[in-house]
Amino acid sequence: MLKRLTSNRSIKYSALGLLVLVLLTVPLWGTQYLVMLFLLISLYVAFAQMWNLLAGYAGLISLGQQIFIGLGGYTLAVLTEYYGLTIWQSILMGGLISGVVAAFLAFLLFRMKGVYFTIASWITAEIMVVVFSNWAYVRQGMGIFIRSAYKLSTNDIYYAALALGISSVILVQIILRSKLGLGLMAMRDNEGAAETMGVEIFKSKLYCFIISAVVTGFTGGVLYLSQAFIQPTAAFSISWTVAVIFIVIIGGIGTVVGPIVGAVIYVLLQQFLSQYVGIGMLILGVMAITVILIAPKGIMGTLQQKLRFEIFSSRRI
Amino acid sequence: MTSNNVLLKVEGIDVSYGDFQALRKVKLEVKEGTVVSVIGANGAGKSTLFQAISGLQKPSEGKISFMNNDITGCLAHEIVAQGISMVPEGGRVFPGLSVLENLIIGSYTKDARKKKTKLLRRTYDLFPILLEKANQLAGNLSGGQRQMLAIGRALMSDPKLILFDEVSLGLAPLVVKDIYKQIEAINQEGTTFVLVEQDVRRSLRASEMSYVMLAGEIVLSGKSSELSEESVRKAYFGI
Amino acid sequence: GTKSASESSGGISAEAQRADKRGYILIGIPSPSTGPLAGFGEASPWVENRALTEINKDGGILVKELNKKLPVKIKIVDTESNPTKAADVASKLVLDDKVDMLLVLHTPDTVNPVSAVAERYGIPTVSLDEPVDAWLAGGPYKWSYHAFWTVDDLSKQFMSIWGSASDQNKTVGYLFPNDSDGIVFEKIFSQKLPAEGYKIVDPGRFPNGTKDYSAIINQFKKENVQILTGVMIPPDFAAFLKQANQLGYSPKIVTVGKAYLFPTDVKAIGGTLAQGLTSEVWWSPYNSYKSSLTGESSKELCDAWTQAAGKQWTPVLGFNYAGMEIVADVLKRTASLDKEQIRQTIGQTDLNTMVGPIKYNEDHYSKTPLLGGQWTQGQGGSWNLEIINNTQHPDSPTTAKIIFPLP
Amino acid sequence: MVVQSLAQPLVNGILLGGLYALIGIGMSMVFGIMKLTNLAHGDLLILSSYLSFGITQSLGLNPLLTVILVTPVMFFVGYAFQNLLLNRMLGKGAESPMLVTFGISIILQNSLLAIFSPDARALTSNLASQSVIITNYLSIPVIYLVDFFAACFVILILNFFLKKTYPGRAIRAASDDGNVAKLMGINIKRIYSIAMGIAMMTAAIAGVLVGMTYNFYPYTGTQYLIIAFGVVVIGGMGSIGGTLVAGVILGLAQVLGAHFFGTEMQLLSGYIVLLAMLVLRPQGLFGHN
Amino acid sequence: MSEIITVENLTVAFGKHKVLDSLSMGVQQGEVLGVIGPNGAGKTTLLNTLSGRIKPQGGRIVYQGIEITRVSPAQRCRMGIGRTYQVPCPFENLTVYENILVGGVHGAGFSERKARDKCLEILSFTGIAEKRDILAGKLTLMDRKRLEVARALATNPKVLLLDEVAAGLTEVEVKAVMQIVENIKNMGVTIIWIEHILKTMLEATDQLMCLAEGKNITCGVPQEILASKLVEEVYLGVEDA
Ligand SMILES: Nc1ncnc2c1ncn2[C@@H]1O[C@H](COP(=O)(O)OP(=O)(O)OP(=O)(O)O)[C@@H](O)[C@H]1O
Ligand SMILES: Nc1ncnc2c1ncn2[C@@H]1O[C@H](COP(=O)(O)OP(=O)(O)OP(=O)(O)O)[C@@H](O)[C@H]1O
Ligand SMILES: [Mg+2]
Ligand SMILES: [Mg+2]
Repeated sequence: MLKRLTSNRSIKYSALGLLVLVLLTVPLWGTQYLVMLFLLISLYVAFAQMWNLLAGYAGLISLGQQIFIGLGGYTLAVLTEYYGLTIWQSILMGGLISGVVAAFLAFLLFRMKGVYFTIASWITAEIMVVVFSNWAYVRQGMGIFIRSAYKLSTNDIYYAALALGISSVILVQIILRSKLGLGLMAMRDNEGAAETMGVEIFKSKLYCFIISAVVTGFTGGVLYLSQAFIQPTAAFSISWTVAVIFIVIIGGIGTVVGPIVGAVIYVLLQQFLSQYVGIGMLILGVMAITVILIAPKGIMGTLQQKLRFEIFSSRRI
Repeated sequence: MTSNNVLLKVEGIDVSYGDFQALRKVKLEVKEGTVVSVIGANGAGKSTLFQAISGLQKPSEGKISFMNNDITGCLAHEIVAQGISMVPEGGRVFPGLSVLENLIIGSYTKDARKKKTKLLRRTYDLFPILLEKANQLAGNLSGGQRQMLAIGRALMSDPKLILFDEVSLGLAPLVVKDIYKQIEAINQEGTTFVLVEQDVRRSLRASEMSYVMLAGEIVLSGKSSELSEESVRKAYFGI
Repeated sequence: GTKSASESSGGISAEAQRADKRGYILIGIPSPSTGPLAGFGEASPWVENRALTEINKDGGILVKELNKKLPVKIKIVDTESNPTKAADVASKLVLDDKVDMLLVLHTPDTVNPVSAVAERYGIPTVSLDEPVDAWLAGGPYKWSYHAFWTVDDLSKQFMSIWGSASDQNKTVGYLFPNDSDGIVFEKIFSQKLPAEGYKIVDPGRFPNGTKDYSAIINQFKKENVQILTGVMIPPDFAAFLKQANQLGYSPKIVTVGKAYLFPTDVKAIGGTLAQGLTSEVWWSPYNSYKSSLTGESSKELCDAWTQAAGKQWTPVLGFNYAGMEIVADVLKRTASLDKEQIRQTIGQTDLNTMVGPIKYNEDHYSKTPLLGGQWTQGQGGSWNLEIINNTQHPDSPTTAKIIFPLP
Repeated sequence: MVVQSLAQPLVNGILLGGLYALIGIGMSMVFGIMKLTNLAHGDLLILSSYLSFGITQSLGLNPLLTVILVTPVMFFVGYAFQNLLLNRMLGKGAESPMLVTFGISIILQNSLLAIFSPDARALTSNLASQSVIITNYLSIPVIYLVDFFAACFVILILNFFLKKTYPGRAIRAASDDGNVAKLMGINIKRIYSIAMGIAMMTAAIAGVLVGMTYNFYPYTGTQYLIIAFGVVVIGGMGSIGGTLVAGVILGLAQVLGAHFFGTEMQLLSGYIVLLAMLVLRPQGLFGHN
Repeated sequence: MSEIITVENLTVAFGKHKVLDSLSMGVQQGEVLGVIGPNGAGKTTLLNTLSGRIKPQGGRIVYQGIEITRVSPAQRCRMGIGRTYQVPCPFENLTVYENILVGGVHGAGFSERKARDKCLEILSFTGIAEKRDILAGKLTLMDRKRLEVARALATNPKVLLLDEVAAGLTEVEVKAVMQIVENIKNMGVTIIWIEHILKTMLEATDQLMCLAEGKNITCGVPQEILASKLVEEVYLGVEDA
């Protein structure tokens, strides 16, 4: 029994190792387009892991994660365009600024529970749109071209994205297996009971929110490297979070593999559908509904339920 | 008051949760106008049996009939309309509705709506505290008060048969005594009861027939007056 | 033609080989087919296909390396009116479809992100239909070339409309929202207008989607504003105009950009409220320019559209068409698919298109001419844009006299 | 003088608030009572505007009268939407239904685009341009008045329905505890479908009035979704009366914000008031936790 | 011996209704205090206030000589006040073991490794060892009640607040619970125990307090309390003939 478990484990780890190796070598054997696909997938994985950490584990369903995408992007734009910082320094700063902003927002947003939190987070993002659209320093609604990114190769951006994607998965796994993760899951199920069992609600939520903001801020920075142009309505658009909701729910909320599966599906679908001008989005909508009707807990959630098997499990035994 | 008509007949039902079989070939008969008690240890399947009768769980095997109608495949709300009402275990009230609204919802079925005022008066007589708290949210009640509300609400549908899960759960001794008196009174008016009660003595005293469950099966049944406490205890702990 | 086949294939660029293999030259066109900007994308691909028929009539475009003609194909992809999506689909066009050129039009939200992508991947790109000023922020460009008017031209055009109507107090009320157009336009208007003796009343940059304009209207009333100008999105302007009417405010002349570009916008304002609204005209069937491909006139293009789509003409038609003209001209002159060569040829463009002469300057842009127009309701309730001012381009005729003041 | 210059923004803010309340009311019902985040609310509202538009075009009816036809149609749309899609995922968490409504939202937007083209539409009637002029400083657009009174009317009816009728109470009971509700004889799937149908009837009325007050496009729905959310959150989820107060607060915040701090503050002051309300009363004005 | 918890003039009101009315009481270190009283007397509210879920309008709570009236619930738990809920509220998507582990890791502050042993011990101690990998949402009512006790124990409490943990149990099961409480007591844990099933509780309690309408109407040795006329009137009812 124990032996089978360990051999199972070693198979699992070698498979994962192989996967990472394949991912690392994509630029060597794949076309530039394939590199771009993997780039997008990696970024959406990072973003989705963070949303899933909030929604699937901490019970904080946020419609405002675009705040940190935008902040990451804008920090990159401002620091490289105005102050001549290097791209990587700027992205790092973007994550940090996102974290600081998240810490500040937490004091406002965490007063609210459940859907109130959800709506308030969205409203905060809308406030960001208005503020950035009126802020002369960031050139208001005109937006900023991130010209230093013109020179970057897709491969460079890909490695940054891949690093982010992989570390987000590892990070989430570490958090879930930590004291913090256990507290979060307890809190999601019953906040009152968790509190009287010693879980510091505010602190746990705060850490979780800040971590996810920092990583999402990095993601925003790398995303805008490949975009190279940023303006407020797009940067702080709800569509970022809608995409990530699509990814996490289709993939399976509250699972670690779900967001990965979701991100692959979403990116491929988006790319595939862009050729069907006018009805691409329509098909996306129909797909979303169909998948959820067939697998109400998302693809991985439903599979796990059927097969009783988790690739990354946060279960304690 | 006892007649010989069989009101409810459960014929060999099986119920499973996924792989786990919670009921095995359970047979039960309830005569009109009687009080029947179901006794069993924790996890024996009493609540599951009630859920099967009231339509919340589908039996995979067997048949349930009520007043000679087959109700096995019926949905919960259809079964209520036929006159079966259930007090779910643990005082499950609608926390977002006021106490009064909880009671009114109790008389949701067509027949009960007409008698609403009369039924409401009876409930308030039984539990004066509910009148006092009529306009408060049910979610703010104490544990015992919730149990009272759940009972009152079930009575509001003026059912032919009441399935009563964990009668005395969380109630003060004074109230428990009261309730058993009321059960007797309401039974006299013609309502049939099936009770789940942990206090064996009390449940034998209150009922005419008793069924003892162990691990999803009925292991002992008979006239309550003829069953000794010892035999019942033995049966349900399987010693 | 003395080189042997094997020799030449060794010297052929990868681009040419690819085109040879697939049998056509591919132009990528990111266009807002859905989303709030869908109105701009409505004429695609009808216009493009009309131009293509002519371009491919004799087998297409000669590619010297291959020593043969190849037809031109276009691939239109949907930006969903979303800048992020625009960059994504443009990247896909470059990396996956391996397009030989990009052609992009319609507002900063579509053009800017695509220009940025063009610079990143080094792909020759022709763009139109975004005020030059907003586009320039991404420069200096290497691979992108742009054609449209500048806000400076626009402010001059607006002032010449007002100048042709004598009796007003020269007090101008601003309707500039805080989107990219609003901000760029306001800055330049505020530099130009006072110099010509106009007094400005500016209620500030309001957000798009504003539902109540009473504060602005009251301010305009109080300051006795007789001229209104600005650049607004159509639904907001319609709401403004209705509310101004309800509050009993009637300026003498209204000249607002973007707000009633399309006849349907004008119609949706409702009643006769739109009567006499003036604006800039980027392009109209009444101008004297002709297609460099077929020689057909602007009017003919419009009539064909009306017949095909059952809709009135819009200025977008001309620009979509001109984009195809420029692309065809560049490809013909380059006669090669080498990216660097194409880039250089774009820079040397000197072409008379449907929207006027195109000749890029060292900053990679070319200005297109503006006229002044006024909406009037004709028989049967249809709305027509009459040309009432041609001070900047006297060679294009006017079609009516300005109605002043507003009814 | 101050009073005179304040009169107009005050009246406008309050009346605009009525329209906001009307936009939010159906949302409040499904969101607050059925705990369903309906991301398609705005689009369904605009669908009603288009339905009304279609009817005015083909039958030549006054837009206001189309309400009679549009509301029952929208009832069935809502009923079907709930019955065929959302009911299948009862008790499966809040996120899956949310994604379904999002799917509906993009399907609707793109179908409207395909059917009605991207052109601007408006429900034009002579109501739109009339006002009841009171003084030099104050004039009240008739359409605003219609909006406001329609909101009051709908709120009264809906409040009565939810609080005083069996189906109304059943809707609330079902959302509190579905299984126990079944034990009361409530067919919860049916009652949910009816609830969604009713929510869509209010959206239909809102849609017609929005169409008469503003222009609309296939994509306009999203902006009304935000308004609806704001109204629901300020008012307290599921508090029908609260939506009116919330609408008025939001309307006043925007209009007065514009009046005192300049137009650029219009949306921002609305949002800030919203956030402030949330921070001070996290469960909304009339909500309870 | 000293009082481990002292409550002075505690007042809790919801609107006008005073649920706890200037209540004073105390528990000696290591003893078991039984709490009885009619439904709605304020027993659960007292526990809620002691564990910090409800902030009192007046009065103070002193724990081991420190005033904790304003201390957060999580902090109180870590100081050694553990509790169960009358209506069980397990973390439904966690397994039974994980439910308990939350208490061990967060409440007791153990490392996960150390908490593991302790939790396994508690699992068998409370008799739900065989359910340990089942999702808590699937438990029967009785198992949920056991889980409540187990979770509270895992926080390594000095004072344990029990809210009707024996309600709905069969006689044999009640005896088992009694044994558990007895054992907990022997570990030196102070217990405040609300229960309506008196017969069983009596054996284990040192002191019995009767609440009615938010007031501590009488408190003392169990037999005396039960014999008192007052308690019979408000709580027990006259014994059947
Ligand atoms: N939702 C569920 N999923 C899986 N198993 C369940 C579920 N509900 C009950 N069970 C199992 O079914 C069996 C019978 O449960 P049931 O609730 O009917 O027992 P009971 O006799 O009412 O017990 P109690 O006295 O504890 O209320 C138990 O072993 C229980 O674990
Ligand atoms: N949040 C609240 N809002 C209003 N009233 C409340 C609230 N919580 C409790 N109450 C009231 O306070 C009183 C005491 O409640 P509590 O739960 O403390 O009773 P209890 O003594 O535990 O009763 P039981 O034995 O029935 O559990 C009850 O009348 C209850 O209705
Ligand atoms: Mg049970
Ligand atoms: Mg209690």
